[in-house]
Amino acid sequence: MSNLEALRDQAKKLLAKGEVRAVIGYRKGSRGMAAEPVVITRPEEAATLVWDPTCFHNLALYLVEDQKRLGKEKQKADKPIAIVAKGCDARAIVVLMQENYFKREDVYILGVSCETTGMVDERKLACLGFGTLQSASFRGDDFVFSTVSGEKRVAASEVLADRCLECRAPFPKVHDVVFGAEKARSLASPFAALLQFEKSKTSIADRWEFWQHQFERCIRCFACRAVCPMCYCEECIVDSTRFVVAPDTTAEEKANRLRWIERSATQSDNMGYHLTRALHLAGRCIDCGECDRVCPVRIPLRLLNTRLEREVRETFGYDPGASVDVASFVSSFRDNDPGNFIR
Amino acid sequence: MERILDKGHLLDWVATLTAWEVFAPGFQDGIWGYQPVSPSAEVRLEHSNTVQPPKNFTFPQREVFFTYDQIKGEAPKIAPIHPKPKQRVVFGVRPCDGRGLTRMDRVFNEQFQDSYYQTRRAGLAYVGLSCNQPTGPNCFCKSVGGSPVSSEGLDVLMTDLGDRYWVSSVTDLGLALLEVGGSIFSEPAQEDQNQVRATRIAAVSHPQRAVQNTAVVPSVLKESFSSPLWAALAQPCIGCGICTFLCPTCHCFDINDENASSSPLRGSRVRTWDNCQFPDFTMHSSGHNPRGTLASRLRQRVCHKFQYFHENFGVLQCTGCGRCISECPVGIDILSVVNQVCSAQVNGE
Amino acid sequence: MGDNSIYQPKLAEVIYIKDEVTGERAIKTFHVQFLNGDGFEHACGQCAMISVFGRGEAMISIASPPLIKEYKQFSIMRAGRVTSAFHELKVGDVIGVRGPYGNSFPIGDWHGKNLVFIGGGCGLAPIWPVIQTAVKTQDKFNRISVFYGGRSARDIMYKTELEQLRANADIYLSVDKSEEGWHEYCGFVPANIMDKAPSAENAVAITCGPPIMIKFVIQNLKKLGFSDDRIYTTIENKMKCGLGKCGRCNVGKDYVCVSGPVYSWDKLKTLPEEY
Amino acid sequence: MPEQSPPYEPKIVAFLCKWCSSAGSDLAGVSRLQYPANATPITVMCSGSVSPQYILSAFKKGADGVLVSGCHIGDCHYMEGNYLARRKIYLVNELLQFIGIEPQRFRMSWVSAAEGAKFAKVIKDFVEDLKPLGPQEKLKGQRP
Repeated sequence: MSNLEALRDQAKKLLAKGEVRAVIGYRKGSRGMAAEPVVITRPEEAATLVWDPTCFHNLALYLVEDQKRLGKEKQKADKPIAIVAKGCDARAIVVLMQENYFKREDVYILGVSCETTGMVDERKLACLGFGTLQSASFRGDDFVFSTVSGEKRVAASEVLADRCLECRAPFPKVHDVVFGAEKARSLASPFAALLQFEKSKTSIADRWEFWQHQFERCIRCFACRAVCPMCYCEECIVDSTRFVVAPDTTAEEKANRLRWIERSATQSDNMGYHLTRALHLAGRCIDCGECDRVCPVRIPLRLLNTRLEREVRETFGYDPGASVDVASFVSSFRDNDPGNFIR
Repeated sequence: MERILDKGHLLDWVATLTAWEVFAPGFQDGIWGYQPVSPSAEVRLEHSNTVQPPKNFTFPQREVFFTYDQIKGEAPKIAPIHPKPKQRVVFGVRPCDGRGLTRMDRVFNEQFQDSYYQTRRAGLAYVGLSCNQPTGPNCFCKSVGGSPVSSEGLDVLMTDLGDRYWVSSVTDLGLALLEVGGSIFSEPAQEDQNQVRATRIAAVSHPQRAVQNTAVVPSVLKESFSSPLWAALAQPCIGCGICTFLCPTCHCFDINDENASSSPLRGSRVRTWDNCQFPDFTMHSSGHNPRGTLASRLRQRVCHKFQYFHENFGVLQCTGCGRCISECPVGIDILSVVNQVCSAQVNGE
Repeated sequence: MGDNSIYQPKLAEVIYIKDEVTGERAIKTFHVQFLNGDGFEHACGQCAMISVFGRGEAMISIASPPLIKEYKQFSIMRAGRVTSAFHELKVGDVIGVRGPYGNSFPIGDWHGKNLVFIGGGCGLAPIWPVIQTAVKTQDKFNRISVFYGGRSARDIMYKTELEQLRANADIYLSVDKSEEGWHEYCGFVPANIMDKAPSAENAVAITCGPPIMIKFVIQNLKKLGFSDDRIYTTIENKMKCGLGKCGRCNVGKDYVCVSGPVYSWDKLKTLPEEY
Repeated sequence: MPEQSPPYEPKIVAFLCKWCSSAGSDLAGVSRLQYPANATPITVMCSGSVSPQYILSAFKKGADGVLVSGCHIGDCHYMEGNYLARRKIYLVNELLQFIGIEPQRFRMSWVSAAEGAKFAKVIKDFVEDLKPLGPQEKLKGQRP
């Protein structure tokens, strides 16, 4: 079991000794049981940190924000920033380092192991009808929820998020210090949700009908992009109507910027956005599943990403987020990459 | 007019509304949303609340204003496009969303009347359903001037009495809907009267989360423009559009020309939803941005709801539906933001 | 019904184009004439939403005085997608115009007073109709002075018109840095004001230009004794509707497209600084 | 016989690398090879420079089929551009099929500057495969 007190102590020590600028972690939110991301800078704030089954957020996102802010203010950090990282968050940090977004010494990784469980899926949990929930905690292979009518103990596998059920590496391999053990687990097979989808939609027509309906529903809130640590582009292709303007952007550039995708949430434009995003994430997506979790209209975005992840792993033998030392997927190749589809 | 409707007769009533397109909450794709009701469909009003408010009925995500068609060297031909008037009834609208409609009316139906909104609004009837219990943990309608039994913005208000609904008309349009139903309804008995009274009292007495000292919030926020708390509270914000796109009263939009062909020039001028949380929302073409930080954009959203709208229209814009709280990916909680900023200001922190 | 839509522009033909400034910060002046007997009257300081079909709309202040009924004048700096499209137009092209939007300068209140105009860069255009109106009805006003500066001599717009104005008004031009052939003031506009020190006695100051210039101009005007209610300026924020609905131009509760763009400093200073 | 509307001719957008495939198409032209005129060529510097969004954009603007063609493996003017293209385009192909786009609508080929005849055949085959499918409506933008 990851020891919360040990995590808090470590965070406190790092801040008190001035070894890090800040600690990115989780604290209890104000809206019921869910935790929320927090950045603390004072040692006494370490006591507010939490680690429970509602720490869904991929905090690597805030490392990106931090780098962007430093860049904008033309500053260089003199100390690393510490971050609480689950297995998936740590993989995201590895991809960012692979892409030279920051260096290993810029970040101090407070790893936390999900051990045999992971994060709760609030929608699955809602089906159990516990009503308003005050808090959630780990207990071995189970979760315990405190409700108005007392504690409820549930086998984690019943309410785990799909991404956690299918997780290969619930342990942050790259870390400075880690809380909790690397434990063997017997959970659903990798790509279980994808395989089930493929079994149910075998024909081109079935699949088109499904995805057409999904893309029609998108309201273009861009939460999937906003929550993704890999979507760090200063200017996304969907912003081509209103892009980032720097002092040296000329009127010429502004006038002639291509408009790839309109702002209207039409099926065609939505599809252009989601497909491009999926391809931009190929070999980079570490399946934290955050885009899927936050989508307010529940578009199963994870299916798109895991479909490409499976190709990346099985066809190209590439393991996203596994190592800083290998080149990123799209900037490398193998002589024996498949070419039989080419005429 | 007050009537009693057996739950088993709800669809019979719907069937009599032949002059209207009927919508009701349905569970599809893992969420509750408003769906067209087909004669064979089952209408389920036991939903908590829909993920998206019924805003789309009056203010769709995309509205085409006109098309243009221009052969090079000639004057463009402009063809105005306007929605066809439609008679629509939406069942199961919660009181917070009914009040949301009245807030949209203030924006689109008063100074500079928006004919697109008006046309869609004119043929629209809301058959509301009062909330016997808060629909979610983040409801706070009572502290922003609403109530779980409010009929504001609704044409008919229904209250669930177990095996039947208490149905009362609110507007003339609502009365017409009841009259169409005719004998499907029955006269309320004294017992029904007693029960609806008791149900509504119980509904209103359920505890909710709350905005503190609502009456002074607009004036306190006005003093809090430079509060350092805005930056602290906006820290986890990821700048997505969930809070505003799911809001029953957010109405910001963008207008763009969408070209289908460049030669001859053909396309349409289109209004789409826009969002004060996107960084480029207020960015000038020079790059200057009056609201360039997450903090300033959070402040804009909160102050628009709780201060600016109140200063302009005398009512709060927020109706307490709680969607922005429940669906925020990182737990930004408008209630907590308002309460923290205001209490810090009042206590001189 | 769509014809009555508040978003429907009227068609207007470009009848005159002049290059005011060339280069990076190019400014062109356009005269446009409504087609089909359409049109609208406007007051000094009001704006119009003008569009090149296929490229989009931009809010531009109407630079011609209300006295001129035959056409509307717009002076546009090339800055982005839409303004660049305007710079590509030729005489005879047809654009869309809707408006007029916003409030206007309270010229009627200024009768009998000295008027001090202070402009910088393309900020001369919004106050130009006031200057024109004041000069054409000069008997109603006392002394008229115009301070105007550009980054360099080639950034000075309305050159010819300013020269013609010298007969009726005091014109004080400036460029930011000294350059060959420039015989007037060298330095920023706020400094030029302190240099010439126009009297605040019975005077109203009207200023428009880059935000940083406005800030220092107002500081200096106050030093010269101008009271807050005698200083007028215009602000611009990004706009899409012009009707107080689209939600982006607000400064506090004020939608600049409806309550602005003209503000007296005593009003503006009460609003949050979001412009 | 009743008058018939002209037979359906699919529109193809072909992204051709400047060094090989574009030269190959020129060769097909100057060699007076007969092949269908359905392809709109867009010359790019390298097949590796074809971003997936170009492909999606072509479909969105109404292309019935999209072809990406570059130098043979080992012949890239920039040494490894086509290696990078190969894995990238492979994924585009997989993703398009995954969401339900007919596999016949998207194609990649290697055509060298000397292979005018091969270029003609690639286009001819593509047109033949596209014809039975009819116009591509799935990814096309519908306006207004």
